[in-house]
Amino acid sequence: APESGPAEPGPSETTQAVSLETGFKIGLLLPDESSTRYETQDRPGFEAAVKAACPKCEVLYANANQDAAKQQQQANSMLTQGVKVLVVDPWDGVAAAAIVDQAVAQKVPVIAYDRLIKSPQLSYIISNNYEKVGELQGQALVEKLKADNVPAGSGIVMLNGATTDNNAVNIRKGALSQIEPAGYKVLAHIETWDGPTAEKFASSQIAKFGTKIAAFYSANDGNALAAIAAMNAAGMKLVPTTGLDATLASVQSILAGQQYMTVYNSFKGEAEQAVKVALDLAQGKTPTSTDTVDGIPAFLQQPQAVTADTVATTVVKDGVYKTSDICTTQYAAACTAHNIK
Amino acid sequence: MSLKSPIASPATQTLDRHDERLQAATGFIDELRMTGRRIRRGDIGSLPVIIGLVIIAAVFQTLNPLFLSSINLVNLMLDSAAVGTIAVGVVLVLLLAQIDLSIGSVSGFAAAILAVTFVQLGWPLWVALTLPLAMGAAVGAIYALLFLRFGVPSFVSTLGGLLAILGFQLFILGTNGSINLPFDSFIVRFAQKMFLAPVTSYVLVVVVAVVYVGFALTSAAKRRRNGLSASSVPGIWVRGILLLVGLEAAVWYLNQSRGVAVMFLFFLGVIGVVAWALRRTRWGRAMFAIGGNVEAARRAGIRVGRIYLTAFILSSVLAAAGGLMAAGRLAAATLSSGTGDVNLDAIAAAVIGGTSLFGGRGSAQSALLGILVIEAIASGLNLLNLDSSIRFMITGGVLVLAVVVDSLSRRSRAAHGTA
Amino acid sequence: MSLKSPIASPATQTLDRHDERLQAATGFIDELRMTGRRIRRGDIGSLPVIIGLVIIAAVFQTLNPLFLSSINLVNLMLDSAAVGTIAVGVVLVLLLAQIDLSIGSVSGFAAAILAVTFVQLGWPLWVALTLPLAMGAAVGAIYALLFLRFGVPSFVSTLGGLLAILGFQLFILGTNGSINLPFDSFIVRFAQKMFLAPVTSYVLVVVVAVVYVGFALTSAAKRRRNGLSASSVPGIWVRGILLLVGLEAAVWYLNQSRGVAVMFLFFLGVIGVVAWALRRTRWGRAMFAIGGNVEAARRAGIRVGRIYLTAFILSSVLAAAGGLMAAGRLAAATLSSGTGDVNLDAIAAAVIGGTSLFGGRGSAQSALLGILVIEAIASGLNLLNLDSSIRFMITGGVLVLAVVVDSLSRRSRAAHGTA
Amino acid sequence: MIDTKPPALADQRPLLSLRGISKAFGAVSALTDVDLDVHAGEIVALVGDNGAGKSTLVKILAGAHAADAGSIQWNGEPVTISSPLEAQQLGIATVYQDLALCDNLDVVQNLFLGRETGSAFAMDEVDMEKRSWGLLAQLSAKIPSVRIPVASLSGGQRQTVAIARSLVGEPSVVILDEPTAALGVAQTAEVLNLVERLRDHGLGVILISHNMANVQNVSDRIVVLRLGRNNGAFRTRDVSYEDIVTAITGAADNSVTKRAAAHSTTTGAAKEQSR
Amino acid sequence: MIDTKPPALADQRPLLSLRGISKAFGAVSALTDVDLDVHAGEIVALVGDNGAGKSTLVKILAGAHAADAGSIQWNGEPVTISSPLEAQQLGIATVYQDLALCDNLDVVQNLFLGRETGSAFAMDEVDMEKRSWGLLAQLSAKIPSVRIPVASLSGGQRQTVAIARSLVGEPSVVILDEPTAALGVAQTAEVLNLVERLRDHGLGVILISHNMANVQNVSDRIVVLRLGRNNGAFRTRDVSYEDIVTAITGAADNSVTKRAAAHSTTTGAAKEQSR
Ligand SMILES: Nc1ncnc2c1ncn2[C@@H]1O[C@H](COP(=O)(O)OP(=O)(O)OP(=O)(O)O)[C@@H](O)[C@H]1O
Ligand SMILES: Nc1ncnc2c1ncn2[C@@H]1O[C@H](COP(=O)(O)OP(=O)(O)OP(=O)(O)O)[C@@H](O)[C@H]1O
Ligand SMILES: [Mg+2]
Ligand SMILES: [Mg+2]
Repeated sequence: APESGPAEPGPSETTQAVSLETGFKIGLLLPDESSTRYETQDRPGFEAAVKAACPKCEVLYANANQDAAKQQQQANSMLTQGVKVLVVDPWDGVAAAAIVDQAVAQKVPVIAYDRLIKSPQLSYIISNNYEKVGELQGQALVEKLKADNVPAGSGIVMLNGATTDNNAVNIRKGALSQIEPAGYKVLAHIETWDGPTAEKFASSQIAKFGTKIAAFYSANDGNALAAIAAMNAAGMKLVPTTGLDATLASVQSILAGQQYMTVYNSFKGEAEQAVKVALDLAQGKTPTSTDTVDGIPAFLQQPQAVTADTVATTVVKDGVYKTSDICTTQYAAACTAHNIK
Repeated sequence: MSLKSPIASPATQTLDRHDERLQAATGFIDELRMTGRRIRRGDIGSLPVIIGLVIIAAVFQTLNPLFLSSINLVNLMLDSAAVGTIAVGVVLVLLLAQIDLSIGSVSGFAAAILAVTFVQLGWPLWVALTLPLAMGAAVGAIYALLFLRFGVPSFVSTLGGLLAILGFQLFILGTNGSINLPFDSFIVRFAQKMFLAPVTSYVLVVVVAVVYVGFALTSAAKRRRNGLSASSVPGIWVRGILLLVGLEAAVWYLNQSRGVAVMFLFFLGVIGVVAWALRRTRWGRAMFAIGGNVEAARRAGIRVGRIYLTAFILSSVLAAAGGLMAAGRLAAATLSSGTGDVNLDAIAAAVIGGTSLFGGRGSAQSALLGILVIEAIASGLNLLNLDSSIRFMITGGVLVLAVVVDSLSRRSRAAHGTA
Repeated sequence: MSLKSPIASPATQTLDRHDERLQAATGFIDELRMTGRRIRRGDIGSLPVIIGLVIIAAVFQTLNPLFLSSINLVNLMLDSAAVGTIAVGVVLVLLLAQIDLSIGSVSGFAAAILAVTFVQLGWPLWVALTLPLAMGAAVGAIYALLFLRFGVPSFVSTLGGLLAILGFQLFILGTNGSINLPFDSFIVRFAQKMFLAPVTSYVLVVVVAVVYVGFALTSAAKRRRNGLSASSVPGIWVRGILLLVGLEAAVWYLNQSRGVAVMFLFFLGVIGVVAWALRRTRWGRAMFAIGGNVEAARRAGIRVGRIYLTAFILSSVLAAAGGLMAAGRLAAATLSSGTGDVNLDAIAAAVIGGTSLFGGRGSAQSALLGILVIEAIASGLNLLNLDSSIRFMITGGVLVLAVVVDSLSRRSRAAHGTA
Repeated sequence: MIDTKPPALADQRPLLSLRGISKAFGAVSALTDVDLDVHAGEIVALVGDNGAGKSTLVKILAGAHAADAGSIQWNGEPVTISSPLEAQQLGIATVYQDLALCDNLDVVQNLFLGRETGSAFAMDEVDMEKRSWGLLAQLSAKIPSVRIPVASLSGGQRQTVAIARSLVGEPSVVILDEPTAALGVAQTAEVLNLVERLRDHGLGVILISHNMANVQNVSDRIVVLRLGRNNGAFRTRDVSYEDIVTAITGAADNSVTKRAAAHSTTTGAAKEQSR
Repeated sequence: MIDTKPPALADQRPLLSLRGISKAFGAVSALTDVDLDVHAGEIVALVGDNGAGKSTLVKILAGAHAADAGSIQWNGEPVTISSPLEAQQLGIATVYQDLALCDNLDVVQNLFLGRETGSAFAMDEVDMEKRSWGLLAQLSAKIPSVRIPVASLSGGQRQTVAIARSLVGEPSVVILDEPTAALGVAQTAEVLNLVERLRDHGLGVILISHNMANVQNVSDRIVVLRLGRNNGAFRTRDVSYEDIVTAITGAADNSVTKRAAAHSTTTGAAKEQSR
């Protein structure tokens, strides 16, 4: 475990309380741009929830564009502007400990949002367990292969996320924990978030292994699209492909029977929970929690697998996408087939 | 005291071969001998990069026999086309001793425009394909304007462009993120599924060889008519036949798999057109002149501003074209289109192929050679199952080695005084 | 026919002011007048970038009054130090018309070595800090070797380095991913918590001003003794007092918040040493000579190889130092340390500050000015609440605008023939 | 100052006429209030010490620099020459002292730069190469191959290429800035022949040279610059070597006369020629 | 070929002696089997047509090029000169035809490049600036400021700087490759004075020039190159202008003699001087 500075008093006890009536500033720090969810789901959801609960409050927002140092600067900038609470989705959960350290020094409580920050000084955790995501993907893939009677010992090609991304490391850990015990062999693997790189790699593996490939394990939707493009280009019959983020393109692809599954978090629920906790902490209240992680109160998010059959009950039901967005002319038939109206 | 020159002038036949200090070939056998001598001296044009390529291929082939399989070569060609096309544009700006750092962003933005207009707005494909190219032209024009009117170095203006255009890409893809291109749309088929029919490909090669021989014979005849030395006629025929046989063999091998990809032919076509433009048109002459000595070019009455303008525009237009090809290959436009290694790969391809960063030296072909080196390394490593840390190390090392071969021979050329 | 020269030679006093075509200042008032004329002509050194900086500051200040708050300025200075230090190294290779694309990877690898040796292996801090610097020196030496022995252009060798060193970084961090540095370790305190005591800072400023005046007076006296023109004594005193008052005011303002960061002073120290080395040592003279005309430098008997070697080594060592500072600031070494915008930011800082990509023109100070422009834009945008897409667009636009100011004035200088 | 036009030209309007040209580079005033006339069919020698401003004046005429003040008349019409292209279009061909060649281009490419023959989309390389050999032969150049980059030519070969360039167009004024500085004896003779041929074809020629023998040998008039100002203008046949040197150096007692005096006892071999 | 050493030196060992030097650039043989001797206290003029290989020979001596074949002896000892630094350390100072100045450095910086005064960590700028003015005054240079980049100097000013550079060290052989090509009359006279002073101090001087008047005026011996080969060597006082030109051009009937014949009727003004 990382060492930390001299034990400082718990932040929530010393925060100067402010009130919802007068309003105050809340900092929201999100990690990157390449996943669409942050700017299209989390941030609007967060801002809407604040608006509803505290109309006079102001949300300061910044996106770190995959750069831990930049995220730190953004956090400093928000502390300069006098935020009363920081909600941080860290690009790097280890490096973000410095953000917590600096915020706590200025008596601003910090909530880890979506990803864990490895700091005992955290006030609250609203987590999306990325190992769990990997497990979900692996599990769905294993079940699908078993259902299709693909013999154990057949191969899976893994398109993991970039090694420079800590989350990718965790996702991969979770996925392997499912795939390996099930007896499916990992034929080859690459670590990248770059579409064209993943596509070239997939093409190479198709050239190398051909029909020995029983499935593509892909860590996110971008890599899944790349794998599908490679299979299409090679004229290969599409094999099951996993994903993450439930992007619109992938949801459509799933409905069209190309991608097999993706993983989805209820961003809205996560954002609303974060706002609730943030407002409490800023006012000096101690929010109640159901769980704890490393002794810190936590609200644990449950990621869900999305397949063609569950599109209607997940992303559509939660209002992530409008039916009209998904069911463009090209996908209209698929929508009706899967009961999406 | 010796007043009579001790040197007797040999009988001379052509205008350009009369200097007695010059060793020159006068027939086919002589040509062969001179070529041999040139190679031993290391004065061998782009051969060294090709040697580097051959070494890379040999090593990867021994590590995994699939490397030179026709199916993998077809993949390699398809993989090269998009970034290779962008690299051709890079060659143009490098020739002027400028740089374009925004090629990646422009290619990504082009893909985004294509996807948004074609898929989301349902505009006709030709509009959706033309619009990004027009965007590229506008971007290039802005760089040229900033450079010519305000003297902003292209490093800075295109760095600004890199960021700003990425902003536009995020902005128009904003609400949805990635957008799929339909598999049956022309652009996706072009990038994934279109191959020449075997017969067509064989005929095409014959046409190429015939055109080469015809062209070489005509110009040799014209040179002779004008009292200049020229390649020997048998030499031309031998080269033509070698070309024919070599290309037919290559095409036959590719036809064992899916065949000759139309997108790769398109890339070759771009190279051909740009190579002609650089070597045979006034515009190309002006490009080299400016790259060599911009003040001399200006004093020679060249409209320097226009040349910069065209080069920047072409660079961005080719970047946009490459972006469209990449989008077709991926069948999608995403938030990260163009943000990965596109910039570095395209610039590196031009440089590895032998185009100078300091202007005035380079060729359209360098984009082809360079991108083949880069993609061959990537493809070879893809066939080996490596950890990404090892993969990075090997890629870096091999890249440098490929260029060491080239540099060593260039060095020997310099020692012989013909650098 | 007029044979008598119509021109009367004026009485001259100093060796360097005897040419009648030269307009030159001879006293303090005269100096002021000449300065005014120079500014009107646009012949004003690095002033334009400073003007760009002032404009940026003014705009952001009106948009958000916190921008110029002392607390934000302190942050700005801390943010600039790490990449700024790397940019100083970039200036050195750019002066030789070379480039270093691997500064990001070297900085990331340095951070990884520090974290692994210090935290995981528990080695003493001084070892953990020295090792990365030694690694940087070794990397730089390899580039120099590749360039000097094999003629591999630094663009290619450092591109290979970028990839290979990233591979090493991933490899040694591999199993655990990111590693935290203890908050109470020296390097983290240095980067986050060490500030000069107010008294110390005021005294330091006085020392700086006294040294400046002393130095200027001595060298003016020496010039006069040798029959050369020199700045007027009152002029030196006025400048010294302005320097003192200005710096004291700045320090006082910073002391309203946390004060003068030791890491920023370290950065300034690096700039000071490098600036001295470039302008006052034989080594620096050789650097400029090689950047201007490497063949002329070689013919002048300069050991060109050694200079390349030192420049590449220093560049990589400074990159490693910057990586250590960044690790301290972040209190962690991560898989993505050095992979973000470090490369582009550091090179852009040098270029924006006025260092040429073509060698022979630049200064250590350009790293400071350039990084301040970049970080000021980033900091100003952080204070506005913007979408990423908009943020990218504005960053790109402002970057170009900041340089337009500089370029416009340089252009006017060129029109007056002093470019 | 007396009227120094050749009598035959006295009534004729000058082809090119400069009045009051000034130019400063930073703190250095390179030209101050300089006048110059060139008539058709006349060779004007422009002489002066190093740094007198000759090349600067030439560059202003050629459109490579802009003057700070002063006016230019072409055939009596006021013109502005704001780029080398405009100068070329007026009919001014210039051989620059620094040659202004593109080192990466070969001899043929440099000779025809900006004036390539053939169509814009397919230059006629064969034609250009053939004509290059013709041009170079005129100047009796010793260049082994016209297909090597000019970077690898000797100093004199490069200068020959630069001079040959000026013959490619159809100029009415040719400006030669120290054209024979690096040339061998034979090539120098050919260039002087060329200059005379140009005059005989009715062109105006401005010749800059430090070789007074050559100047006196070919020029009709001599204009002297000193420290950026006009310092005398002479009809060539009226003026002695000593007078010119005095106008150039600004004193009758100068290094040249001193050296001549010191050597007056040495062998007369050196006096034998002046070509 | 007769022995052309000055009688006083006939028994003396040459300071520098080249034998059988050959050098090819690609397909062009620039030098073939060239010999050259220089004695202390002697001025050897190296002459030849453009492209004859003079500068190439100089660059080989100066360590800037490597010879393909041949040997060099220094004071009778065989040496290899593989870099300019080695040539400098032997005591060879060279003024290159292309000047080899760093355009971005100012005059002082160029003059003392590689030989800065003061300590390595704190150069003595004041001393160098003062000495620069002294060096330039010796050559009667007209340079307004020594603190401007040499890029902005006139052609002759640049050449003066290059020549002044060679005076900074303590050489025993000075090689001057067309040092007076761009110089004004006064500066040329000063350089010729300088060359004679160097000889009088016992240095060996190799002077390349196309100006036969100057060559005959100062040199002790004349060595002719033609098309990369030795084509004669003469004692200066024994040889006429016409003989040298014939050796250079390879024919008694050449452009120079033709031009001289054509002009034999013109005014004698041009004949009046030859300095
Ligand atoms: N681009 C420039 N920038 C600054 N000063 C310049 C520039 N060009 C010329 N000068 C200055 O102007 C003066 C005149 O230079 P110019 O080249 O016209 O002389 P010149 O008469 O041609 O001399 P030379 O006989 O040596 O060629 C010189 O003092 C020179 O330093
Ligand atoms: N670097 C080089 N590459 C190729 N050829 C070269 C190179 N340097 C010189 N040459 C060739 O060698 C020959 C001799 O050149 P060199 O410069 O020695 O002549 P030179 O006698 O100095 O002539 P000049 O009087 O014109 O200065 C020329 O034909 C030239 O083209
Ligand atoms: Mg001049
Ligand atoms: Mg020469």
